[in-house]
Amino acid sequence: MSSLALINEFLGQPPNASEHGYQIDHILEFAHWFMGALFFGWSAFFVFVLIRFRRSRQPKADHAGVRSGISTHLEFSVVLIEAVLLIGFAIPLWAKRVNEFPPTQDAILVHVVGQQFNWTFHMPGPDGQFGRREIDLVTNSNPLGIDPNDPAGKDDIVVLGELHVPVNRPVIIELSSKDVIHNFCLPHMRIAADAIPGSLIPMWFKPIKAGNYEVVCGQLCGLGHYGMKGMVVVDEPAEYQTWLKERAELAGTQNAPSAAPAPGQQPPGGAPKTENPAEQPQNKPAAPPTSPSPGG
Amino acid sequence: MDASTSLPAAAGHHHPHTHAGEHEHHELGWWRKYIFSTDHKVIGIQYGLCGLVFLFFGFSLMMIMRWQLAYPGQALPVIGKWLPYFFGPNTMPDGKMTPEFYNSLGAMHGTIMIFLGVVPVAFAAFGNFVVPLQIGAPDMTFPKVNAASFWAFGVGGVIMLTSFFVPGGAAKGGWTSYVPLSDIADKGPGFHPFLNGQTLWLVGFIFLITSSLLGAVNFITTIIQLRAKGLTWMRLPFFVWAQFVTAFLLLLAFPPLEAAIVMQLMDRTAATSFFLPAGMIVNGAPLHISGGGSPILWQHLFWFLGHPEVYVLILPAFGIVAEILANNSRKPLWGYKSLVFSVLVIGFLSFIVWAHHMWLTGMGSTVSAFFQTTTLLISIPSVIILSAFFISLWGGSIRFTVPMLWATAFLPMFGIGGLTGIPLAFNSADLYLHDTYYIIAHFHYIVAPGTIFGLFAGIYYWFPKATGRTMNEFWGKVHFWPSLICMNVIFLPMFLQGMLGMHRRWYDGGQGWTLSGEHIWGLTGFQWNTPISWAAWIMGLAQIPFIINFFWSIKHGKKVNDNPWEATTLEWTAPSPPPHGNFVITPVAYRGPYEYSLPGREKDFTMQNEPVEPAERSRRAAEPALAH
Amino acid sequence: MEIPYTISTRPDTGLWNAKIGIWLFLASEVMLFGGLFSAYIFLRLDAQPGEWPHGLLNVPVGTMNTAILIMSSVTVVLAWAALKMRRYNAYWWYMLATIMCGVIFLFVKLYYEWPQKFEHYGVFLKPSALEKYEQYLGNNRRTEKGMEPRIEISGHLHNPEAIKDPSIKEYEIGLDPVFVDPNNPTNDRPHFLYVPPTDHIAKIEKEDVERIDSFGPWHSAYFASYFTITGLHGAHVLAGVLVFIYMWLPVSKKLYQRNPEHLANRVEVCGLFWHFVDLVWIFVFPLFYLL
Amino acid sequence: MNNPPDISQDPAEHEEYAHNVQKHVRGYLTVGALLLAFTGITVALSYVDFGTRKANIGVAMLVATLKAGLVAAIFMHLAAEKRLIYRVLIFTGLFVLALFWLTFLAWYNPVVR
Ligand code: HEA
Ligand code: HEA
Ligand code: CUA
Ligand SMILES: [Cu+2]
Repeated sequence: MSSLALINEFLGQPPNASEHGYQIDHILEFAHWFMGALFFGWSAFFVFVLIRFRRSRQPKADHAGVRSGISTHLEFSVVLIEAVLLIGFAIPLWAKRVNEFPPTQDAILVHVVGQQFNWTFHMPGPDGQFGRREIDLVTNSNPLGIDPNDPAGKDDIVVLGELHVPVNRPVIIELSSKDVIHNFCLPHMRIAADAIPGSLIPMWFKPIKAGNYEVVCGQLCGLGHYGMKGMVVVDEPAEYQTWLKERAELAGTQNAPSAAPAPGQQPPGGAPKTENPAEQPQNKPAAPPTSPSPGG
Repeated sequence: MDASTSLPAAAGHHHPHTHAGEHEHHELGWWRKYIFSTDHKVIGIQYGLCGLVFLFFGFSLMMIMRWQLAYPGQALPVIGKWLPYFFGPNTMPDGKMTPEFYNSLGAMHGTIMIFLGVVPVAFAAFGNFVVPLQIGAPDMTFPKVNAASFWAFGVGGVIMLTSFFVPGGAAKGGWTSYVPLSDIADKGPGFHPFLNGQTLWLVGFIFLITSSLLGAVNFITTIIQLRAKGLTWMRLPFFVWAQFVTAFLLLLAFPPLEAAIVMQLMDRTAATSFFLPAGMIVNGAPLHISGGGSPILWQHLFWFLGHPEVYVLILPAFGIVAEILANNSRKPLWGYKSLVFSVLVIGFLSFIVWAHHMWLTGMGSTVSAFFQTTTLLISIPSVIILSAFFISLWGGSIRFTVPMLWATAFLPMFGIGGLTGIPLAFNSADLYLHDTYYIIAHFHYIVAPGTIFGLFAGIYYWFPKATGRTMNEFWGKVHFWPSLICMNVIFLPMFLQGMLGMHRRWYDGGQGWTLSGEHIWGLTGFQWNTPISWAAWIMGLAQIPFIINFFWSIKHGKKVNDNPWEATTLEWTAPSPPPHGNFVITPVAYRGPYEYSLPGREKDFTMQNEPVEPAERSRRAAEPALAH
Repeated sequence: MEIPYTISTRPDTGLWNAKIGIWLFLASEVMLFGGLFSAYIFLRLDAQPGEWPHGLLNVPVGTMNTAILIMSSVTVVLAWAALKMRRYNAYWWYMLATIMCGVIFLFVKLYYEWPQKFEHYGVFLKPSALEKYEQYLGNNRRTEKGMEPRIEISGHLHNPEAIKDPSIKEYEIGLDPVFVDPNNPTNDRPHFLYVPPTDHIAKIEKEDVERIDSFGPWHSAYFASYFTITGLHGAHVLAGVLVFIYMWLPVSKKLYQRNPEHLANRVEVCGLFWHFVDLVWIFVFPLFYLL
Repeated sequence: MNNPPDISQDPAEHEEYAHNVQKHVRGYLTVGALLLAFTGITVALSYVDFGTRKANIGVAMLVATLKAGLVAAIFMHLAAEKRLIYRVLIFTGLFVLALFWLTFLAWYNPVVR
């Protein structure tokens, strides 16, 4: 399958490592073939015309020029190909990305929180329940502000910078941010989505090759943007279990060792505003009492 | 009333020689004639010169950035030591660029190139200078508004430049100024509510928007009201159509951004939270705000302008190229009607495609299906326009004058840029490409070797009309060939970098990333920065012949007659340079804009103001192909 | 050099220049306020329950200002009609009336409505403290009836120094009537007449407070849009008034004597602008004052 | 209601023309009165409970649109304007609606799991 992606490879696209990635590559590949055909077709015509109709060869122009309707056919075929790509591939593909999430019990569910300039990963631990997060509880050692009194949070795993997931299991990521907009981009997995403060954006993928994959921050987020690196390590299931156990032992203390320290890194702090956009105000993590704003 | 004559003509003493021209009694003073003029030609030239200087300035910023990208962390030789004196001590200590300064340069490069460079030159300068001449009008409908528009642009430009020199430096949030980043930018200790880069960016923008709105109103009214007798809509040169649609884009797309800018200004100065949700934690401390705002709202309003804006950048170039292609292939434009129809469709559709810049903001399948469809639809008229241009050349007698060289180069360059827009239109493919160098390459192919080449073509083409002299042809070619080669060496490799996964706005040029260490075509992704940067600097050198040629030819260029290109449209019936009021004889149009190589005629061009003779009429009736 | 069609109409379009110009300008204004209103819609849809205040503005004053703007719209067309009938004196008086209307509108806004806001405070309670102040909020009954909960208590702040001074542990609020009798159903809908805060003082512990803000733009998305939109609208009114003053001054008489039609055209153009400003207010008024 | 015709320089004709404008004046006054009445109605209706807040907003916007329509049609002479101006306004209207509608749609249709 991957060998079909000739132009993409030729242009340097790294090999795909996720289940759906082939489809992304294919649409990109088709688009490139299509563009290539148009480009070389027109270029050939263009070069021919420039040479054939240069003044020294053709001193007198023909007022009427081309009389056939050939360009209409050409334009029609462009429309047709674009329509096929759009209706046949692009729209269904996106629908699959955003409407058909795998069932939670089969998947690894991770909350990912961006901040200037690193990523924090929050996993629910063995009980499958995320602990409550409260903005007031954010400290250096509790970067997400997990409520220590919430039983669901006791076994939660919080890691900074590096996430491990097992190969061949879907991963569902729910993205948010503490400060500005970031973008969680995994080029090898052919997946990316914005991390926007105040909202929770889900995305999913299924890694099919073990390895270490860089997470790029794909949205300008300040001076350390260029170094806002994360790592997703795709493990064989056994290694993943070992990692999980290791992390689970640390859980409760929630001391997150930081992976590759990002340049200009800030002390960690804070939780995303709202876990669930539809939440009731009672649960709304609140800003602490403030001195009034100017004029107040 | 006419206050333009009733106001006292200012300051003769600035120009002692005005007395010499005693016989011309209502001669305006030098200031009124060249600086505070209301004459569309002077305003057009003012716009053009300012715009070119800004263009060069924006390019210079990028040349500094390209050093950092190719040699990250190394001191910039020679000028590096001096730049801190100019831009402030925290920009390039020891000649080494800081990340903040890199971000400032990037944001200001984008802003300056688009809003202070290309829009003023492509729309305002060419629109002002050429459109009234092409439609046979004595001036714009509202000359004073026209001058106001230029001065609003001037104020906006000065504010934007000033922002480099305030504490903290110029805006750092990208030309898109995404919130919350821009909303909270610079708000550290010592925050001055007005004198900071981002706020000045916003204030400057309000002036630029005002300028564009006034200009747009003026252009549209002029084209509607002041067309010469007989110059019906379907006899308008294609350039006029392109400007007409462009003016509508500016008129209707800018105001929502203005609204957004006012809101961001409120956020920054009046502590509102239009774009800030509750519960943000910045630098480890909670932000004291009311919350309740939405970061996505800014993006909607920004791109509601942002997308039409890109057509503002390209349509005037289409227009210029169309004129030059017809003139130099000595043939009518092929499919004039479908061209006109296509620009109108582009204009309409460009208002409903904006969210294709927001594919990854958590967009559901319905909305994204809608925007994918409209985005692909809008590529069709572009294909039609380009096809018509190509086909126009068939059967021509092509002369490769300097303007024609630029115009021919424009076609494939725009083609590459436009074609690489197609994968971006599919959000599943853009998923991979979003914010990579692929995007940078996509749009630079359109705006740099595309629009900028179009502008150069226009400058070489209409220079004789503005000055009565041509620019030197040899130096024009010396300008052209290196520029063409360098542009491609700069931007082609960026597609590779993008496909490798290298992202834009990377201060270190990708040095710190494993993925940019992959080899492609012999170099690693990161190493490709070096040839790109060298090409950019050589490209800078290649502009020197142009600058010299430009200024030298104003005084010393070869003198030519009023219609040196043997063109057909009305501007060539006016004297060069045209006097105040433009035409000696008020022109009347009797025919279409591109009557080149009419059969049975001695000359291979027939100007629009030449009446149709009875013999010709009967011949046209017999041969429907001529009827067009 | 003379620019054609400044006064007479171009035959094929049937219009003179400034008429097209002003309509194009108004089209851009439609987009400007369109942008602001779309932001309003977006923010309002996004608001959490209880976060979008209701009934805080002074309805009679708003109604009066609406009426004033409408009347000014009438006087300005009458001024134009008077010019068309070549009655300069009538024109002068109508113009004066228009200017006065605009000035009153601005005066009311700047010296009455806006300042009033800055003296009023809203205290947002922490979710956990809502129970504690149930006597002021009446949320039990509201939840039963399916209404949005209240999360804010508002009124006059009697100890403003408490904001700065950490040693003071509570805020003393002279309550707005709604909070004195929260369970009275007549208080569920905004009062028509402005009711000043009562002398019933509620003490609210700082512990329980999420934030306290006066009713300035920083108070909430609602007040942010209120101040921005009415501010921008006010700027338009001000611009209109200034232009009208110019056209009412003696210079206009000179122009009238030279070419009455030219003056009439100018008044028509500025009148169109003025009507548009009125038209915007027609939407602003119900959206912010009534709903 | 029609836009008064263009004025003529001929005094006799002008007499008749002035008379014409005079007729329009009565129309303007009526419309002014109507607008005031509608303002009252808007305020009154806002104290009537139409069930949901959405319904109340809908009703108020309906009345406001009516008022705006009157201002535009009569005071701004849109009832009898030239085709060109209609065209500009139709496109403007379409674009504002697109702005409203599409931003709303994007808000309404996010990715949810
Ligand atoms: C003038 C500028 C311009 C123009 C005309 C275009 C034209 C197009 N653009 Fe581009 N675009 C930008 C400037 C421009 N763009 C900019 C500045 C950005 C980035 C903004 C930022 O984030 O900072 C951007 C980003 C951008 C994105 C967002 C990417 C992302 O951020 O993830 C998308 C997505 O759909 C897109 C699509 C398109 C499409 C489909 C077209 C179509 O209209 C193109 C249609 C044209 C064709 C289809 C070519 C037809 C030609 C032929 C058929 C002839 C070929 C012949 C030869 C080659 C000889 N563009
Ligand atoms: C019209 C728009 C425009 C134009 C023309 C250009 C032109 C160029 N751009 Fe730029 N660019 C942008 C708009 C533009 N750019 C935008 C919007 C961004 C995104 C910013 C962001 O991230 O927010 C960007 C970003 C951008 C980047 C990415 C930076 C990053 O992501 O970190 C790079 C990198 O190389 C780059 C390079 C260049 C180069 C080498 C040119 C060259 O092609 C320049 C060539 C210029 C000339 C040839 C003009 C010379 C002028 C004269 C000769 C006139 C002189 C005459 C007189 C004085 C009389 N640009
Ligand atoms: Cu985070 Cu860029
Ligand atoms: Cu776009």
